[in-house]
Amino acid sequence: MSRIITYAKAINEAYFQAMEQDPAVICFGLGIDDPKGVFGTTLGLQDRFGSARVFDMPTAENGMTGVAIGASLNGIRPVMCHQRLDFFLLALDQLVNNAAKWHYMFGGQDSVPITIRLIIGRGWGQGPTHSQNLQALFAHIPGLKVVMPTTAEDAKGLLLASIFDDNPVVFIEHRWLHNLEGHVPEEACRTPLGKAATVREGRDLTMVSFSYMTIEALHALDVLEKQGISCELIDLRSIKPLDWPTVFASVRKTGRLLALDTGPEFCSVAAEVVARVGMECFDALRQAPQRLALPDVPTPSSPSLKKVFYQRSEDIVQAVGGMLGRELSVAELEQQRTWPLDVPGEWFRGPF
Amino acid sequence: MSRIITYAKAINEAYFQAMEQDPAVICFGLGIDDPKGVFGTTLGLQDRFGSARVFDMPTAENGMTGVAIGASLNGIRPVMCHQRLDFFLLALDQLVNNAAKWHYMFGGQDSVPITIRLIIGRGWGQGPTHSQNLQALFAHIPGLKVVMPTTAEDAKGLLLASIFDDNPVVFIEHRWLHNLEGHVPEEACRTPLGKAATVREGRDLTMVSFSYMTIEALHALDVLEKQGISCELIDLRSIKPLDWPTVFASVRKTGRLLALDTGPEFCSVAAEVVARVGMECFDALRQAPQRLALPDVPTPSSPSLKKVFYQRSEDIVQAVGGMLGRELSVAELEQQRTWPLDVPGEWFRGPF
Amino acid sequence: MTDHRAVNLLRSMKRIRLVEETIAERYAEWKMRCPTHLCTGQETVGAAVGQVLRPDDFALSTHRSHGHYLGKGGDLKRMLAEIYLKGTGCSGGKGGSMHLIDREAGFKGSTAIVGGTIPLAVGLGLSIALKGSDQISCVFFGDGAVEEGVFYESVSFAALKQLPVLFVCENNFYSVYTPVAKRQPAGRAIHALAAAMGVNARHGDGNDPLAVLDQVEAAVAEIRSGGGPRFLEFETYRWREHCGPNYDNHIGYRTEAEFLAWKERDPVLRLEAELLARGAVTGEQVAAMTDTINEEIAAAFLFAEQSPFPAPEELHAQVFKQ
Amino acid sequence: MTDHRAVNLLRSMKRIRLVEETIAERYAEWKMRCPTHLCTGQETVGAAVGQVLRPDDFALSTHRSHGHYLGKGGDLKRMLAEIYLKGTGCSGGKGGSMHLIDREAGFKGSTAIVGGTIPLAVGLGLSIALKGSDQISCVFFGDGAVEEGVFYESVSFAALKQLPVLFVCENNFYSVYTPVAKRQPAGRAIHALAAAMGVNARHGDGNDPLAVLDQVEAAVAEIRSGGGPRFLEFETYRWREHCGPNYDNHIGYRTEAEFLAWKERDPVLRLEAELLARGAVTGEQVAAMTDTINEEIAAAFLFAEQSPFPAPEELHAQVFKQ
Ligand SMILES: Cc1ncc(C[n+]2csc(CCOP(=O)(O)OP(=O)(O)O)c2C)c(N)n1
Ligand SMILES: Cc1ncc(C[n+]2csc(CCOP(=O)(O)OP(=O)(O)O)c2C)c(N)n1
Ligand SMILES: [Mg+2]
Ligand SMILES: [Mg+2]
Repeated sequence: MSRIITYAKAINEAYFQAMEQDPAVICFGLGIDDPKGVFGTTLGLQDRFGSARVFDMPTAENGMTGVAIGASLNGIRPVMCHQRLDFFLLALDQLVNNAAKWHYMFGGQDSVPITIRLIIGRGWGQGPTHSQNLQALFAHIPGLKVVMPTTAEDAKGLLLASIFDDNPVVFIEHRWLHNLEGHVPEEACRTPLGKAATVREGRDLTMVSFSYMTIEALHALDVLEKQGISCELIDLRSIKPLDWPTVFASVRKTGRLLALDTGPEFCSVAAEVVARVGMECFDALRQAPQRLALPDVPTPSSPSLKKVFYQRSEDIVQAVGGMLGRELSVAELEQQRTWPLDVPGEWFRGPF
Repeated sequence: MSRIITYAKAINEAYFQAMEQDPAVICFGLGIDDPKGVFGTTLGLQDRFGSARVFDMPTAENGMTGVAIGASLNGIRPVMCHQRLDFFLLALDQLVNNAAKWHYMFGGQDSVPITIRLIIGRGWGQGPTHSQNLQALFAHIPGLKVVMPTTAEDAKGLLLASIFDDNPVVFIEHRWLHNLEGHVPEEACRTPLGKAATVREGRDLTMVSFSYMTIEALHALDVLEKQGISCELIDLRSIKPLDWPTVFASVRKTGRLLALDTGPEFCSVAAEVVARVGMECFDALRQAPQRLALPDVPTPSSPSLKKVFYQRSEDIVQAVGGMLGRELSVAELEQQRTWPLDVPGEWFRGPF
Repeated sequence: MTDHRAVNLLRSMKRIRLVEETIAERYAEWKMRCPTHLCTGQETVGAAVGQVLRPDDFALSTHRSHGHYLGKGGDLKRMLAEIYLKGTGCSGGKGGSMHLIDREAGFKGSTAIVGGTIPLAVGLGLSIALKGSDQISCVFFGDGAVEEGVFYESVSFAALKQLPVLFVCENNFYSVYTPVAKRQPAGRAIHALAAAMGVNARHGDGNDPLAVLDQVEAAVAEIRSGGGPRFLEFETYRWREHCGPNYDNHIGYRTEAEFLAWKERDPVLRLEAELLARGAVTGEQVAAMTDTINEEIAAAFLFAEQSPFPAPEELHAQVFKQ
Repeated sequence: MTDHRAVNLLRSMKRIRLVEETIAERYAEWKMRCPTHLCTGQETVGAAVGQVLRPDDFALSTHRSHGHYLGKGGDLKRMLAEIYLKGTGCSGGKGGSMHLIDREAGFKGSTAIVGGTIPLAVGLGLSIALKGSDQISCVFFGDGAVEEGVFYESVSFAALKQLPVLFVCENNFYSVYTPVAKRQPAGRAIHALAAAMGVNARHGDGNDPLAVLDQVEAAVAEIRSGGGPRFLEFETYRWREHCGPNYDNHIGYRTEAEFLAWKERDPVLRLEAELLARGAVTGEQVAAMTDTINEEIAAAFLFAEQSPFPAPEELHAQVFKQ
């Protein structure tokens, strides 16, 4: 049975079901038991599972990541969350030097089944230290899995799969997805890590996307469709392991690639996608592959700068137009935007 | 006037000259004034410039990076060094959240002229936590410059340029280069950041390389040459900013690209090179671009595993052979190796 | 304590209070579109420290920095323009409320990563020692920041090198919605911990303005005369929600009663009453002071509102210093 | 203290000493091709703690972990095979000397990032609390590790949650070549700092084996009976170079005299003399003990040398647990 709930609620449900299924699952993070419950995603957990398994923590990201790792070495499955990805830069030592390589460097004995939820901020003037999109940092590290769900259903299924995966998983949510609604099964479904979703089938061009950019892509696709252009849209869901067979098969069919990314372009996930497609599908490519990612600058706070900083559906349409050598109209997309560009919708007010 | 000195000595000379030229230059790092002087690179500095400007530090990488940043906000030019890149993962918060964006996020007022020397380890069983090649992490961050000199001359010239650059520069040395000798000018020459060096000109294929991989490439080039294959070898020197015009011009000439990297392949610098070349030089490419980087696994310690882990000149020759559809001989390269694979030469014994 | 200094302190605290409250009032116009952490109730420390420090002393701060910035002499117009994310803002609109700077005032920057500026203050202290000047480097932070390892690393290094650093911890008992008891071992005082790390440390009532001023003066004098780093912890209380313009005592993480007890101890009213009582100011003078401040604030808001947003080309400018 | 326990301690210390010294002797064969940090001179703490802990108690360690691993009951053959980087090594040749593990012995791993395993021990402590067992989680680290912020974060959290963690600091006065005075504020004792963070902390002479054993027993009993975390600092001295098989007192970072003074205080000889003096062992028994250990060591080296290197396919195995 599925019903329509938000992405945030889907995450909340995954927590409940994971913690019910397995007493070894615990969760902690700043504000996890406070009245806001990490944008609603952790509400009710402490009431239901108690403060031994669900607890707030000191502002000590590196140490607490080590605590999660240590607990996991004795069969606990910690789920840690951070309200912004940016804060987790403090913990890269524990993540990279310990979690990512523990299983390997001790010859496959213990493993580190931890899940780290990170939330990417955007808009409302959050700027340089509250809206960094650094999934590529994690994806670059051997031994880490990186997951970035787009839909409410995938948020639930991938979180459950991440929690029960025996390896460290960095689970990245985009703040602008939390209020998105979708059909989500009631049961504790697990979506396998490492499988992309073909969101739309198409003939002319393959878009490889993930996280919030898939939403922008969907808007673009409608407008492109109306102008006679049929795009295939692949939502990666897992950044690592990445579902190359699905990507390659699509590019071999369409002959064109546009890789989308929410992060800065240099050494990005989109770079990896363009590179691997160039290496593996060269003969199938009818023209140069392209990418749309963030320019190589820190995130500015002012809306006037964010307007030119972020890539939106208009930019996607125009990039496709550029590739196909056609002038495409984006008027419809511009008309749809009845709210300011620095928020995902009218509901979004204030920093979080 | 130039004479032949080692890479380590060239770095030492750059320090001396920078500190003589500008009393605002200071340097600190673990072991900087100890009898080994960071592989000889910092020997004599404290005697000459005193312990206020040259000092050892507590094992507190994040805090001390913040100290460097703070000092730089008042006109000091700190040069920090770490005997292994791996240790600096503790400091990514200060580097990314502060240093990289300080100039930008405060509207271009103060800047952060710090230089961070990081040394990549390899061999002698150093393994998972002492030989990570993570230049792509730094290159991914907007606002950082990343430099990786290969020759003794460039080590000196780029270190001087980095120290006097007004921005944060991550200066990455490969431990296997420290004993390499080369002609180095006596004067305090500065090599501009962001300019690649065309180390060899060639017709058939462009190799884009940097740091220790350029040494492997040079060995490969000789053997390729003898088998009638002429490769152009570009040593990037600066990973960021990257000298795209030089790369593109070469690929447009040769029509083939092999990107080399010392780091793990996913979201690597080589990925960026392959991607950008694919995007910008598609029509000039005669075949699929390729890369040789590390497989996506942590660094193992055992020599039997390192043998298959690292890419050596033989692998480069074979990759070129694969691209050109030719069986090439690597016998000569194998014969040249009179010492074990886990050391750069007989001189290298023990951990460092 | 001369009356003159006390009256200046009152003016500075009032100014901070009125700025914060005006922001709170006008936030719902939705024109200040950035995360904004108000310091209403906590005006004392920023005002007192700012008054004791010289303009050429350095200060750094956190997400909750308006009071520190203004107290240190930061430009009000440019602060508000920054909160409006305008090109005339003190950070050119790139930073927002959480990233303020005023170089002329010695305010070297505030950032939004908890604990992130603490080592920078130590580095500025190092630069002072290297240059041999008699400046002081000061950093403000909250009770949450002392949980970060970098706090410990920073304090230790300042102690090791005896650097001219003033550490100022405003303990308002909460980190966002989390009370200190959930985050730090029972019975552990922050100033005692700092002392154990090797820095001379004291604490005081952060809502007693004249006492705070005395303590800051003493600490600054000691640092300035080469006594090494000092650590001051002041207990105080934030009135409004952690981030944003509202009151939030109803949502459950703290009680209305707790808030009211602290509101009773309003430091601005307290100082005003003390100065009135001892005749250091008259009621008219206070009213005139308020008027002048309100006029300044109105003008500053107008400036902020009327300023242009940064031009799109600014996106790519200032990534690197050329 | 029963003689039985003291004799066991002597055996464990002797075994550690002889292993380390045999490695030192044979290192120049260049077959142990990995960074190797010997603990000669520092045998006491690892042996004593290992003896007091139960096999199902957890221990974690650092780059200098041979003594901790062996003391805790780690397999000698597999340790040497690991140092030889063989497939039969305790980490399958993937780790080397700096990355040892023996799950059966409760030795959960040693790693080479200073301070890196301290929070893991706290996490294991948390897991014990969650599971409600009476195990203990112990972590060994040096005087350098307490400079990392993560040390502070870890100790604080253990204190906050009153976790069953034993922190063991071996203060050998040096971090590589750097004496503690260059790194930590003057007059600051590590155990006093730990106490200020909120953990019951004591210290002692790390070269007095029976006293160390007593202190460890007391601390472990307190933790086991629900008393929360304990911190023990022991002063001791490393005889050989920081990393590698040689002596290096001539290179200038410490004096030969200092070394000789500590060598005078050889903990193995001291315990042996004490036990002989009080008749707990005879000279013959000690000689037999030494012979047995030497035989074991010879066999273990043979095992290590004769074992095969890991097969190339192992490169891609174990990146992820399937
Ligand atoms: C490294 C990091 N972790 C978490 C946060 C989220 N955060 C923002 S403000 C804050 C509260 C900090 O509390 P405190 O230091 O006491 O300052 P106060 O807000 O009380 O002034 C937190 C946890 C952050 N900004 N940075
Ligand atoms: C984060 C980090 N920084 C620096 C190093 C380099 N390093 C290796 S061992 C060591 C000394 C640590 O001293 P201590 O903790 O006292 O241990 P000891 O060697 O004396 O046993 C250092 C600094 C490291 N391994 N990790
Ligand atoms: Mg607080
Ligand atoms: Mg030591």
